[in-house]
Amino acid sequence: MSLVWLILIPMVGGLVAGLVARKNESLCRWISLSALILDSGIAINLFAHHWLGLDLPTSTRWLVEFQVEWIPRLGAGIHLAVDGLSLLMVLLTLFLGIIGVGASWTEIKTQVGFFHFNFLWILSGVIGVFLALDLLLFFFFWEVMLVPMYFLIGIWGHENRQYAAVKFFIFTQASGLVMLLSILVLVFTHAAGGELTFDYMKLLGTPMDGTFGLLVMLGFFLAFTVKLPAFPFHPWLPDAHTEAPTAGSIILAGILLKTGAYGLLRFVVPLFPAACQVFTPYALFLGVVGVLYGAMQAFAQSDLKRLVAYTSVSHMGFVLLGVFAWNDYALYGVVMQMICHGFSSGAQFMLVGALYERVHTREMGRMGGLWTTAPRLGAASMFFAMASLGLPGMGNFIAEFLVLAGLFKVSVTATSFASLGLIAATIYSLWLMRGTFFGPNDKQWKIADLNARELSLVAALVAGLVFLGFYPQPVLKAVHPALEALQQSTAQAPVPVAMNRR
Amino acid sequence: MNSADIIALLPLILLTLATIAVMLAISFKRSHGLAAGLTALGFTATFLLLPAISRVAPHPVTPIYLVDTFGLFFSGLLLAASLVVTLLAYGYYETRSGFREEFYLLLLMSAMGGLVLVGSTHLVSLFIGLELLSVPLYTMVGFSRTARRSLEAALKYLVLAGVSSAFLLFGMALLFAATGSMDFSRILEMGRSGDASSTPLMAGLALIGVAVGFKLAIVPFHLWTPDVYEGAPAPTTSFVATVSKGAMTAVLLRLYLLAGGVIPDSTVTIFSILAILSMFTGNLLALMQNNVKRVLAYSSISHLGYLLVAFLAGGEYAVEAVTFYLTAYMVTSLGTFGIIALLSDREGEPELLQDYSGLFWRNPVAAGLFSLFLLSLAGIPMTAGFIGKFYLFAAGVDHSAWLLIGSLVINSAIGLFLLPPDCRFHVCRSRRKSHTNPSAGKRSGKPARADARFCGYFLVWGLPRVPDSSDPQRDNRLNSAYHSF
Amino acid sequence: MLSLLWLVPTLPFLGFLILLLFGDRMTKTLVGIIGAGSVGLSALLTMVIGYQFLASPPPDHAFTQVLWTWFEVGGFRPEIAFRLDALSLVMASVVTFVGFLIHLYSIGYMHEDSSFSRFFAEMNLFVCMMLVLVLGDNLLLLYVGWEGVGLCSYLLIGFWYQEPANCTAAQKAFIVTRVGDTAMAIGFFLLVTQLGTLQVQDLMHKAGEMWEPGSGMAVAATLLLLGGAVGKSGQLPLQTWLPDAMAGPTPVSALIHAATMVTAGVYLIARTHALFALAPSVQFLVAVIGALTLLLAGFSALVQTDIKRILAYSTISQIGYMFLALGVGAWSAGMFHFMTHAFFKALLFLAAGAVIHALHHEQNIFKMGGLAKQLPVVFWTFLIGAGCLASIPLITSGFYSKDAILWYAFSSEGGSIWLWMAGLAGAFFTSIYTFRMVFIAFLGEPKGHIHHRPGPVMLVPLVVLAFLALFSGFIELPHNFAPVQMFSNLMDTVFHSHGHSHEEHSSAALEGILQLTAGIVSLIGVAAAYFLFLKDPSKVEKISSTPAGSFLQGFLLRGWDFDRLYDTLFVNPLMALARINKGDIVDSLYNGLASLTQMGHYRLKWIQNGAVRWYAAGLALGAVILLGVFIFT
Amino acid sequence: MASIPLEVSLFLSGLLFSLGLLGVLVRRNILFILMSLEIMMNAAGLAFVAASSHWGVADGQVMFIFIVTVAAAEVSVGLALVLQLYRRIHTLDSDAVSVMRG
Amino acid sequence: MNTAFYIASAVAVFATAKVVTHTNPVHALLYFIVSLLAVALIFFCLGAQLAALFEVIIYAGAIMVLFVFMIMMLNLGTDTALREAQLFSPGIWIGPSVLSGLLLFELAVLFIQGEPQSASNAAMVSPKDVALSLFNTYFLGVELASMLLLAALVGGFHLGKRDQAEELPGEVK
Repeated sequence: MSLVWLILIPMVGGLVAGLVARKNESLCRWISLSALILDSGIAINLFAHHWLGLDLPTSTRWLVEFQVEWIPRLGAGIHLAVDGLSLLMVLLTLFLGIIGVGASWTEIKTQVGFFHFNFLWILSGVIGVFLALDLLLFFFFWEVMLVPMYFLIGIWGHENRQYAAVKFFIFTQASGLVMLLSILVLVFTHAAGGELTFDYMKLLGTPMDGTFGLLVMLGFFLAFTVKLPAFPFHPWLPDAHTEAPTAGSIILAGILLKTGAYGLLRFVVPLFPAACQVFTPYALFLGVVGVLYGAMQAFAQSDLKRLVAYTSVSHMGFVLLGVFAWNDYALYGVVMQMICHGFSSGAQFMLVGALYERVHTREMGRMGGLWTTAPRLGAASMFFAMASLGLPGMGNFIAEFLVLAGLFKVSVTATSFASLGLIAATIYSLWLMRGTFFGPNDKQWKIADLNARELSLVAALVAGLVFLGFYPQPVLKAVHPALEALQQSTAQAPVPVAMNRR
Repeated sequence: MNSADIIALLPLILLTLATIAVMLAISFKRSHGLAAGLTALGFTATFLLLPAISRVAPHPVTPIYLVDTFGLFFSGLLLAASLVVTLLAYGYYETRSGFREEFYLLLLMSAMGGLVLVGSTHLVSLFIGLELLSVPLYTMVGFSRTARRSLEAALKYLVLAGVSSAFLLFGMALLFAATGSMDFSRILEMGRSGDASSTPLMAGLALIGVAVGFKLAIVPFHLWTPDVYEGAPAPTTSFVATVSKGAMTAVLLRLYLLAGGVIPDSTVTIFSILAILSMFTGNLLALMQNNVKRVLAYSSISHLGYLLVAFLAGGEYAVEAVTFYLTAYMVTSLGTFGIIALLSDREGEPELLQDYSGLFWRNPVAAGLFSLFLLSLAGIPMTAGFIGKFYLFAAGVDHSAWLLIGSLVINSAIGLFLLPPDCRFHVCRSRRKSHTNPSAGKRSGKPARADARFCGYFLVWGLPRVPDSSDPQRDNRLNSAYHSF
Repeated sequence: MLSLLWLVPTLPFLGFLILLLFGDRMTKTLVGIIGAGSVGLSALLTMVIGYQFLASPPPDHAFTQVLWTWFEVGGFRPEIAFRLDALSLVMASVVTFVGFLIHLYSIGYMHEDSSFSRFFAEMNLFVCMMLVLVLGDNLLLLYVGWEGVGLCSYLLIGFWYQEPANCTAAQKAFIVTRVGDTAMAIGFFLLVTQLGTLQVQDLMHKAGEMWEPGSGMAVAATLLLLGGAVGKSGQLPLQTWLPDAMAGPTPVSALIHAATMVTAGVYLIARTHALFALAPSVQFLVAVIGALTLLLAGFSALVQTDIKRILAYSTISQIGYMFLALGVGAWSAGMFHFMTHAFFKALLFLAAGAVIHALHHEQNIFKMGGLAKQLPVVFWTFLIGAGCLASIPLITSGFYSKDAILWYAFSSEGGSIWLWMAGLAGAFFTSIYTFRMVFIAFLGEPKGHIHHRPGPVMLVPLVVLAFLALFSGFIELPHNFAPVQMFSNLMDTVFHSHGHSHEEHSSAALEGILQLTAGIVSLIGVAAAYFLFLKDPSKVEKISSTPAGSFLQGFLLRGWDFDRLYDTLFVNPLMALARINKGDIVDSLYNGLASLTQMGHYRLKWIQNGAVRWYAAGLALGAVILLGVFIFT
Repeated sequence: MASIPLEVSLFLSGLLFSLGLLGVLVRRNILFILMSLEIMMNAAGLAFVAASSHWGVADGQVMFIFIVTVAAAEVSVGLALVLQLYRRIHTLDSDAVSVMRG
Repeated sequence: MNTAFYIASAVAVFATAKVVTHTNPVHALLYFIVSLLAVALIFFCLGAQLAALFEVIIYAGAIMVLFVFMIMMLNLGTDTALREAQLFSPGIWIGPSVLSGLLLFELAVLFIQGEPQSASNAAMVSPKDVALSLFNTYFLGVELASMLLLAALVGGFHLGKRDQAEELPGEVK
């Protein structure tokens, strides 16, 4: 039952915050914050329960499970379950949610109630996505995430927010429809054999081979790579990020991209092992191109937020590589990348937002030499720029190291090209620092440094990243049983070990 | 005329009584409230009697009219829609002067035409029903005779409906010449067994197809829709969009069930092409449109294209998909046009998108509902529209009609282009006053808001349990409809 | 006492944290005390640990202290662990001791600078990272240190970030080293996937078992590690960043770009010597790279005008010597030269710093002159340093370490006559450019006037370093002189499996002759420098005025034009491509799609022209089509 | 009553039908469009009566009666509409009646 | 009887053609009445006396008279003929004639293919049979037809009404 509460609390919180805002705006902010804290309380209790070894007998794959009938006619039930992987993702969501609310404390002044309503409903949609094990319910939450995000970008965004909001909406919605098509084909082919059901566990074994299976897999693959975003489907991300308000950017980069990665991990490869094996070379190609293209675009940008957005494209390219390498190193690397990228990109967007509040521009041409007036802001940006280029000692390094080590087993050429991404990451991170904090302060900026609130958020994120950098064991131990189960589910199809030298 | 006949004919009788009552009311004292009240009373009475009648179903009254659960279900649907239209009309005409009561007369008679159509199993009742549905519509479309555009719309509708009914007649004549009888089941039997010369029969069916295409606004015959939707007053448009299309779909569905769900290949291919064309034309034309009513006209064309997909996909899901999609579509159209009627006043209707800018801040309930209906039109989850589209997908996938499903997906994507601008306009804009009718959105008739909210609730609440259908009575009628064939 | 090993890197880290958080609220002296103090304490601790290590060596001459398991992923279990053996002891002691002296010196040097605390914070972080690199037990922890020092060198080169040139220099340094690091990372992936571990000792053990010498895997792994070493130590392909790194303050150049960081590559090769032994071809490549780099750098140093750039090029060439030594298998000779080089190169940089400080940031040697009399202490310490650099026979430590390398380049089976010849020529050029610098800068008539003389806090480190530079040579005398080989005996505890293999080659007499030639060559170099640059500089102007001469001078001045080569090959095309594609072609693809639908809209809109007859025609057309289909099919 | 083949009368009604259609498409005067509409209705009526006489049943003629009633109804509404329109725009040209387009 | 049938159909076709092509509305109307009478004659030949009667009385009598009234009310005299003429450019003939020609061709193909039925037992369907079937099988149809006429009545009344109050010339909304 606690799983249902996990989803309901943000929803209810959003509603209450929305209503209260008419009378007193600051109370509305506190309500949404407390809703999130309460929700993360439940999640942490679940995590502690699991991690402290009190977990259930290893036979059951799911820690907590909740199942009830929804549409009996179609065999669709409300089936929520959580294992190591989804629990971590829920924790990340709530953590970044709190950071987001904190970051937008002063930034959002108009329609605060409606803002927090949308914000919390996005979070509950995302938590729903991580918990749903029924494909129809998954698709339902996948769409629930979408509409409030559209409003978030559309109403509180910057200059041409309408274009960005529409673009974001159409990209994700259209790909979602294709996924719905694939879900239905999967369900009906399964129904031909057994009974009509949308349940993930039952659908796991459906025989899906040959080009037919490949096409169905591509339906899922398309939806998740659009959300990831992988190379050819990424153009919506820079626009969405540039125009979204800070809190929007934080959860967009921190969490929404992870739903794509989670989808790939949970649905694409386990449901279609044979098709994925055939598709691996192309996916690896897309991943490598994504890494290099994203990086190259990043250091071509003059707009700060677009730069950070393209870095996310590059980092998510690693996730795609890791998923399709599908061995133990790579999978752990993917989980680490999802969490650490959440931290580092969320932080970078918060800092860029803070900078925007002070300098009212995102053009690097008009900044420069800000270190003198805002050393703490500079130091924090330096830290997270280093995190994004994968400096050892932070979580991102371990993630990228594991992904590339895992990938090395599968294809050497892909790894070597992807490693070029590390160099490119250095270039764009230094380009970012050079554009904003170093160089002469010829515009004579006099800006206030980070205040206590912002510093506390930065400190939390720094601590998180360094802790993950030097002692990621609790995370890896938590996700171990989930990844084990995932690999078992594709065990019968021979895992492509050092398959080809492509 | 034994007692069973009387009971079977009760809906028609009641509506006639209502018509007479309204005429007498008009002749004594022209009061708008009284006329509307009587009409509403007529509709509700008939609607409430339907379950009683269903006990005597299936009962053929004279060889041309059959009252069965299938017919009663759709009659219920049409009556509910007409009731909503009456409420809208009351809200709409409350602020207008001039001769308003005739509208309700025409509405009653047109609804009666719909009921005849739904129950018809014979060419004559098909023709009479269709004409009884259309003739009052000509006047309803051109009801505000001072507005040049509505006169133009009425003329266009009259001429084109005339031509289409001429085609219908000629088709029927060919059928009659080929088979010698005018009863649907006999004709279909003769057609299947092939003893009658099949070519005139096929030609007859083709020409009837023209009339059906015209009424459902499928692609080559859709040209009239945008002009009539734009010209006609809002309540009439909602009536045209829902009841007339609903009735014709019911006839099509009955023919489909009579033919045992088997459609010859040539028909499937040609109608798939038409369906795909309708989807694309409807969505593409609605894309850059600035006039809200024309946008809804084009999107109704594309929706009929989607509906045809369910028919052509066939299989056991087809009937259920069509019924549900039709219900969802009708409710959404009633909702959207209801909002337009609700927001219009003496000066005119809020037609341009700009009129809706900033509506959210002035009249949140109307704006909220309007967004909800638009979301349902685009088929976004949480709305009945989504479940409708989901059924279409299921029917299509079940029968692996890939081309249709592919175009359905592409069009839903194009449909998305349509949604944000509307949502954006009345939600995201600042509190700016719209110049055309500043008072738009302020004043709203009590009943009009009630019905709009009803549609809203149905939409959202419809989602989780519609398949096992909220209205148990409707559901078993639906199932029983199958057993009766 | 050994168990306090983990404290050695943590002390500077604590210094860094304190200065980072409270630096701007503390007075300069307090900052100085904490900055220098933390490194000093760490040096003291290293000395104590070193003494105990030498006095009672732990079992098999190595002590490993495991702090905690970093992470565990399917059999691969790296740990955060520090390992002390002879090699890391030498490195740690040099780093901490020289580091302390340089910190002391920079209290004086950086006194007027506004962001005093930031400087010491970054220097402390550097020392900590260098110690982590040196003491790291497995290659992954080494990599943490490796990248950490890269970051600190970036921060410190770009310390005066208001100056755009400094920022570009810093960026260039970080990116070029990062290229090398990526190659090394790919090497790690290979090692992890093939051998399943990165712990240095059992890595070498497993490699020895699984790979036979000269096998493809060994060659690939060592080649990739060599890539990393070359990047960090500024050797041939990736040396362009070191001369530009002089943009940082002089103490930074002294500590990072002379004594410690640049020798990280040497340490890496020394640490994984078993792997390189498995791939003799790569080892020979190391030697060749060393030889080529020392010649190239030597030539460039001849024509430099900026005193710090001369020293930068000389550092590149001296590290070339170390690579040469490692290439021919003379591991301990290489490390011995590292130690002596650290002392005298730090000395030269600090002395140069004192001169620059005195002449108010004037770095061009031709604008200095006659400083001998005005800054006597600086002159004599600079002279001692120059002597060691030019390896004046018998009295300087440079002679003993460089001579040992030359001897092994000739005698060991990995070496060859050509390598020895290259080494000798390099030595000759080294003594020329060193004494060119001394004669032009310190002797001759004074040009600028001294602003303020360096205080005691700057002079004490100079004197101490001068003493070390002179007498550090005597702990390792060549065999034909005396049986005093303390340093190589210590080193053998680490490189035991690969002892010197020079005995069977030839007798002590040959060794004597070679030493003699090396000594004479360096003295000739000094004389040549005297004649060319002090007696009558006109002859040099005459040569450099000829077109060929001036072209050669320009070419050498720009470091054999590697910069232009890399720009035209990599940097410019990449930047151009990025600029062209700023608008993201893929994005225009989707906009094209959108405009396609809009075009569809306008095309269809034309059909809807409002005329009743046109609509009726549509109806009729539909009828004709339907009829046609139904009849004819 | 010599036998008149069904095909001939059907062809005749087809011919009249096409002429009516031609009238609707060609003439720009709305009155003429309505008149052509009546022609098409009449042609259909003819077809029905011919078919019913061929099969010897009365249904066709009943249908004819209904056709006539519908035609009358349409004409009355149509002409009223034309009158009202004429009062508004003082012309009967159908192309003038195309304000709504696009 | 056959010859009468063929003559009447020729007259009908010719009259209808004239209606379609004639410029003067009154002349066109008269031609139409002639065509209707010809069709009535055809009905008579086919043995459908009642239909023929209705054709003459209702179709020719009532509907055409309505048209005449309309023409008189709008006083479409000779000047409309002129205006009508220049609306007639040969160009606009091609499209519609192609379309209706195609339709005719398809129907023709249809009828030629159709194998001749058994000889038409052209039993004469007396008005009594028509009345009988009218009032038992199609009784419901008659009732609904009456509703239809009522609807047309109300429509005609509403649309035809002249509103003094809102007589705003050319008010466009």
